[in-house]
Amino acid sequence: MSLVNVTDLTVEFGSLHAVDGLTFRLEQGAALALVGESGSGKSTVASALLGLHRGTGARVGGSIEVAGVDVQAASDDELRRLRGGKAAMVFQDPLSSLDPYYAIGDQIAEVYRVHTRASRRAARARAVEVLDRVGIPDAVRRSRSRPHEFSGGMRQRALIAMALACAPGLLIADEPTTALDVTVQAQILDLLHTLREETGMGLLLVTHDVGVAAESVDEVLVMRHGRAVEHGPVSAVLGSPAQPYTRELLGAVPRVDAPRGHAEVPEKPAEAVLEATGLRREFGRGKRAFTAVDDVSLTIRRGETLGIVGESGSGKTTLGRMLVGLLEPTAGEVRYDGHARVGVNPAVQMVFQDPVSSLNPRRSVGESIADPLRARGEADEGRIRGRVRELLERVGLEAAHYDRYPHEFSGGQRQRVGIARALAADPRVIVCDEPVSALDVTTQAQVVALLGELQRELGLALVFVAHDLAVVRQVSDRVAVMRRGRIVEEGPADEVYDNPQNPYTKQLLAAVPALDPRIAAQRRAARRELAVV
Amino acid sequence: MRQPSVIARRVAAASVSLVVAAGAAACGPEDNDAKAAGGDSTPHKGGTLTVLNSNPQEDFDPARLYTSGGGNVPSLVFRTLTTRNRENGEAGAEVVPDLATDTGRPNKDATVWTYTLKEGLKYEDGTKITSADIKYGIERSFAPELSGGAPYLRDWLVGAADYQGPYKDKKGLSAIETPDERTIVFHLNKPEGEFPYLATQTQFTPVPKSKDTGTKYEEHPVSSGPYKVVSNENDGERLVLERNTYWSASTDAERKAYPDKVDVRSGLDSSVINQRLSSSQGADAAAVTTDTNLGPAELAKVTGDKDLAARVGTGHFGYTNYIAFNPTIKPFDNAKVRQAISYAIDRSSVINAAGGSALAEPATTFLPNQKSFGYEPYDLFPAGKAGNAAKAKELLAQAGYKNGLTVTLTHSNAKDFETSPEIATAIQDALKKAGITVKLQGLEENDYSDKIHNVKTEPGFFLAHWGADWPSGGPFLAPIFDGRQIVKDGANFNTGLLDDKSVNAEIDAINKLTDLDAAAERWGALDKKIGEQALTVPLFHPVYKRLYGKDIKNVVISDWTGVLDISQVAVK
Amino acid sequence: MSAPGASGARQFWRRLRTQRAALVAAVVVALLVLVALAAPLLTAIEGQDPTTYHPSLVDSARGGVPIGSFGGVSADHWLGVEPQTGRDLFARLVYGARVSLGVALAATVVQVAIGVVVGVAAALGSRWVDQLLSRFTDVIVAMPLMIMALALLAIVPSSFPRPVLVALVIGLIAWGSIAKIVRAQTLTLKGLDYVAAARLSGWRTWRIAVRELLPGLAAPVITYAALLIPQNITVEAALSFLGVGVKPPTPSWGQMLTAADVWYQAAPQYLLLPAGALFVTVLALTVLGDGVRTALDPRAASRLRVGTGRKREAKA
Amino acid sequence: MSGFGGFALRRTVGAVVTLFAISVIVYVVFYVTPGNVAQITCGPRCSPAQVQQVAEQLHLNDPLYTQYWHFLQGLVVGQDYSTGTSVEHCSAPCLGLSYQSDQQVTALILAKLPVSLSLVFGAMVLWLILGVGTGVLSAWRRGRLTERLLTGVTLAGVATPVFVIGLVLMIVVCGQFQLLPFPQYVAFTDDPEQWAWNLLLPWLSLALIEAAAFARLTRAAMLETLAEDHIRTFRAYGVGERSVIGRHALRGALAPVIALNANNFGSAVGGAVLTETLFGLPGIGQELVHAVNVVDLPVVVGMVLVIGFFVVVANVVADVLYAVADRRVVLA
Repeated sequence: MSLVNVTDLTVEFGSLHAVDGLTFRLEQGAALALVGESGSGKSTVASALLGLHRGTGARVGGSIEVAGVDVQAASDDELRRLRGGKAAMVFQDPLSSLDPYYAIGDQIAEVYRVHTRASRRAARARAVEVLDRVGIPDAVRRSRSRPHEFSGGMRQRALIAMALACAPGLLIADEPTTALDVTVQAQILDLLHTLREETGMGLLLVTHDVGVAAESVDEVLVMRHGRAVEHGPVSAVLGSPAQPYTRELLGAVPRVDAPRGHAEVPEKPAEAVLEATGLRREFGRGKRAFTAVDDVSLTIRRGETLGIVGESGSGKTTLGRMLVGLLEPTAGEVRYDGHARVGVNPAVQMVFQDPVSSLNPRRSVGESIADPLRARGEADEGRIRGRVRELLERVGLEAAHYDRYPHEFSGGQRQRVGIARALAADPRVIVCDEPVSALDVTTQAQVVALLGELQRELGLALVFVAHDLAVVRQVSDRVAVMRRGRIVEEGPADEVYDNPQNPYTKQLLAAVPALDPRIAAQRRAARRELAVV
Repeated sequence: MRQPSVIARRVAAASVSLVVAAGAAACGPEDNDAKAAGGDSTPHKGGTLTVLNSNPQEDFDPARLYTSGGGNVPSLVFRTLTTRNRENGEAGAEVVPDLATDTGRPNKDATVWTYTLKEGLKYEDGTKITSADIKYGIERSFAPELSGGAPYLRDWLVGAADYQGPYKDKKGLSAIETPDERTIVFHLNKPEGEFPYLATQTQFTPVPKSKDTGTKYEEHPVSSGPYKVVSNENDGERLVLERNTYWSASTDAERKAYPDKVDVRSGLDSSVINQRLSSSQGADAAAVTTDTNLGPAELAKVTGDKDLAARVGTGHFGYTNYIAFNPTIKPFDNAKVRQAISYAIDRSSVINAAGGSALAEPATTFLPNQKSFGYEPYDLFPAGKAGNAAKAKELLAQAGYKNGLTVTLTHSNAKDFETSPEIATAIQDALKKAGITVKLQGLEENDYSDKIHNVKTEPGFFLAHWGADWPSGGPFLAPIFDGRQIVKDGANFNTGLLDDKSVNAEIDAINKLTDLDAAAERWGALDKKIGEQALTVPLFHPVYKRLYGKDIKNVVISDWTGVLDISQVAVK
Repeated sequence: MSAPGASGARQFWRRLRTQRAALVAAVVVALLVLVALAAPLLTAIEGQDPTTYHPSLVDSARGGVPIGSFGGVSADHWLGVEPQTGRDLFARLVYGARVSLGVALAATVVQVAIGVVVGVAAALGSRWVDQLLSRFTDVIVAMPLMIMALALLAIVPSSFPRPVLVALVIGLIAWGSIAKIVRAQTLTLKGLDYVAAARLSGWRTWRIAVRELLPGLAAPVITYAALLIPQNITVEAALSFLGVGVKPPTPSWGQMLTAADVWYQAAPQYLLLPAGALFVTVLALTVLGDGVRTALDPRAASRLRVGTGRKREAKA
Repeated sequence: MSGFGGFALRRTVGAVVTLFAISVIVYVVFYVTPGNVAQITCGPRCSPAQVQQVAEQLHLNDPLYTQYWHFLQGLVVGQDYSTGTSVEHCSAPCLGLSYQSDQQVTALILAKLPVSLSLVFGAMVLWLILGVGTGVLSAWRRGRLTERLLTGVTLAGVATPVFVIGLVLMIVVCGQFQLLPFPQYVAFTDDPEQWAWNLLLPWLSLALIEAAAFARLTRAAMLETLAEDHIRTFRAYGVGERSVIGRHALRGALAPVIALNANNFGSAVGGAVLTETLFGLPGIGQELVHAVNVVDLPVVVGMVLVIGFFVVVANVVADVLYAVADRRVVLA
């Protein structure tokens, strides 16, 4: 009997077909990844396996059998026994997925008692046991902590511990590492791997990241628009994809090990447009004060791209905001064109991470793009509209989009609007703060390509701030690696990536998931060594 | 299971009192007029009388009290040289001896008054009451710390105008002599035939100098009356009085003092008081109120219920509500305008606004309609029931206001049905028919009182009222119409700013009379004479109706106070 | 992604229309406003006015209780007459609607105006400005509303139009909570990237406040204001109860209630009419306010901050 | 807990500043309120000379800043005053003497405060039970008839002025059916049972008014929590709906309820004027209205300060409880 047997599954929300005729199986102890971009229906499948759509108004068709339970026909009680007992789920965002008000140990114990009727004391003991099992140090004490007292990685471990509590046969992991830093992601993937080896449970991994899938599973099912595109062993699908979409998907994935395509080394360094010396920024006062950026000096030259890479909390966003003048440094200065500068300067623009919050939802995109023009004193309505139309077309949108509102655009389109707005100020430098991290890989590739084009065309200097090492390598001439507010290593991109000097840089690079399962296994071994060292 | 038991207890109590009610209805006080206290069942000593009041007895110092005849609750504790006769109706408007052996012996021109104290008078601690204590009590009422009393002592006693009381001025008042322990002599500036009335006020209460604690004295004033204060919580909010064992009925013909204990609870909403008195459950069966009248709404309910109607005490207090004119302000300088307004008044509307015919009687005279005031009926500008708009228009036309007139009527915003918006709007509505457009100017109480009693800010046309300090024409007419009582730099009550030599002379002449009946007659005549000037439009005299609990006996309501006399009631 | 505003207006109506209770409430409110506006017309149809006394219609001997059944209901007086005065109750009720609704609405406008100005200024100003304004807001919140209203209403000369004064006083005293809400919301909006983008465009602070922040404040402010209106109606009634509200002969529901509460037993309809009117109005306005809130969805603002991919805490 | 120490210090300073500002505002506002204080105190028939003496006695002729300075002095070092026969000391913090009754304002407040606190505390318990209970029920039964009924009932509470609810309750319960005595305040220390029975109706009236806000807040906060990810987690782990609602969703609503409660408690101490007036409870609110009417400035200032104190303290308590209820919040 298969662990999971899904036949002709359809899930409809109103008129939307989220999943459309999907069929797959998962054998006991096997691991399958559902891979797809946003909107492909992969998470919906995961929820459907536990019958979570019951009572929500969604229509579920086809048959679902999980651990011997017919999910469609099961009674509420049977379903409750299945959930967490026979199949457990790990969610994407570990902070919001745990109750902020209760101790983690208590939450695990509660789940355990629902399924076992164990005593309170026994349940607590079990909670400590599983927390220990997933590598929480000092599990007895830490089990009394609340979620916010844990780091992101620890929280994800705790969620996995909750999943393990009742020793289920199936673990469903829905984007389990998406919210995590790359080094933590590697640890969690390693943990899942070890657990699977030891307990022999099946794993259904839902992810948008092909690399993560390559690291973790035996089989891959690529989804798009609710349908299966390609299904097969991981090495086959990723190594020699049969379907065009799969190929497109793989092609769009930036490679950390591939040098930048058009790397052309200028003969002599161009003049510096933006210089930062001894930048320092503190937040808070008194006991809670902490230094986000500490003594950072940088030079950005005309026409070049400086990549700034670092994990969350490394201070890279703060640095980016100081460069454009949105934040005043506590110490040090930013010089533009050789002159010390205070406050914002339209010549230094920014493209923001979140395409949703960076556009005013109540103003048409044309108006937003026109802002720098109007602020500059341009009053001729015709000229403004003309210039905005031109910019819209330049970033790959239509001139007629002027009067549309942000919610009418997709994420990638909105990011293009953001770029057009930055361009409207005729900038010489654009600081891009995680410009593509919220986008699907295929969109990501397009936006990266657009930025490259614009740079060449307009001679812009770009500062590309990102956590994704591969993307940064793809776009950067030079790279600075940040950790705890300081730059630990800086140099030409290829040098830093191919021959890292700093141990932290090495650790980062080792943590990047590889697309080839064999390399992934080697890396895993390498990580163990690094960890030992 | 606490709740049911308590509720059960309440229900039981309620049914018990229903039986009592039935008994009371059979032989209760049937007549709510003058001789209400029937000989139905003789009152007995004992029990606890509950008093439900809205205003706390914040002032309980005899120096600070300003209540006609010493008030109700205070008169249980304070005895004075003279006091009011505790009888129903007209007889109750007489002054009788209290601590003194008589109502005072004047010299020939009534400028010196001599009193002798009864024998065997004692305070609650058994010490003797002396004439020096009465002198001291009067002296301390001059202290600015203890202000609040009536102005007469300061005006009448020789050399008292600038006296600041015994705390600052150790020499004392030379106008009062105490030749021996039982004799006290008062020397006055001018003849005052009504001095016996003044001697009823609480300033004439003996205060033992050794027990005086200044402003703190009111927390526990030393009793000379039948009850003493055993507890005084929150500045008079809850008072418990018990028998003063040193008081002797043989020296006090006025106070009956039937109950053993008096429990005064105040700070209650007036509608709650009336509701409690009508329900009359538990301790409320032996309850009265000394400050809450029945309002129109409650009256509407009470008159429909025979049992309740039998428990209403009705009384008349010398009091007039009127419209005042300031003749220095146009157009009220024109007597024709004032007369026109007098003609146009719709007294039935006004009376309805004041609570209806049961709570207000139409007034066409300034003096209250009681004999002791010297009431002489007159209606100089007959307006009929609903106002004589035609006559008013005619007068206005003569005065040069053919096309009508717009005036501003000032009133207070107090919810008192006297100078309140209800009355003002009734007048506004009535004058409309006579072509007079009235704009209303409602002032907050303090502001109102400040403005109308200040000659500089006094409006031209406003609502006012006047009550008797004692049931006689003197204190009713003199402050309002005596030209020498116009106060330029303080509280002025002569709002018509009348300074008429013949009026002033007549007031002086009447004050010389020590025959109070003869004086009354001349006050009545003077009232009519002043009325011709149309400086006021009398509107109505209020009627007081108050509920009392079903166990209350011996209800006495005099014309002096118009309300039930707490010293007479019995609860057994 | 849904957002109110220029493009959101249609969505707002669409979402409001789906709530049946809110629609009914909206109709009731519209009717009440209509009645208030048409008060002179309605009373003219009835042939009465709110101030004329009818002494003959009340029983003077019984405290002035209306003669006839149901408080003197007749063809001339549709809802009977007022005890003591005999004034027409229908006329007083419909004219009272003008005062009650008008005062509540005007007070709300004042509250919102002050609250928005203070809240935005505190959120955008320097640390000191924020400290000062926030502290001042605390002071306002900590002051007993009724007491200050009593004092303020006593200070102002009575020549000042009373309904305007009452509205002003309520507005001037009770803006603390809306200022707090606006400040918090402005701080949230201020952290959003589109405000940063506007700064990078070179706009000055005040223009950013007007163009970028105020529209974002509309949803929470409208929501809160919708709930303030019924509250203010009750406050006006309470002030009348304490004797400092709108002055006679201007009728207001609060004042009618105050005069009527003792008549509960003798002339129940006198109390029930204004109480019922007040009840219906507050109920309708509250339900409508809830509907507006649901339609505007206050959580839209917080959802703006949630990206679709990696979440990171903004430290700036 | 040095973090808490810093918090306490900051909030104390903030509270003092706030109360100081309140006292200044009240002083100024009542100073310009019409009404001749000396005349009111002295009595309507007092002569100008007498009024002048009384004004001297009460220091009413001093300029405003001098009067205010005396007030501050009294607060810090106390003040001496004469009863006529002796000199008494009003020890710090002395809020002065009532113009009208010559009582120490502090004593007056101490006498009235238990009444107001009794009223508000009891009402608070009731409004929490009624409000939160209703909120939980309507969040649980959302969209069904139960919820609509409950919503209607709580809205009825909001929509009816307290003086109408209170009066009708009193007439029906005490008058018509005589289930309870007409409320009159009995001190808790005298007779706890009578205390409770007498306060039951005032409690109920006040609670009915306040409960609606809590019901709405609880319901909204619970629905919001129910939409959160962690609720999905527990559902995905087979935890029953009862536990999801009663344990996890309710917990999420706790913090806002605490905040609202502290806020309302503070303002209700002085804000229950109508309830106190109606039921004749000799509390702060009733006394304050009386003092306002007779322009008894020391009493007004003292009482407003006490009310302000409760509001400020309640807000601090709310913040602390909020932080306790939601450990993620940092006290600042």
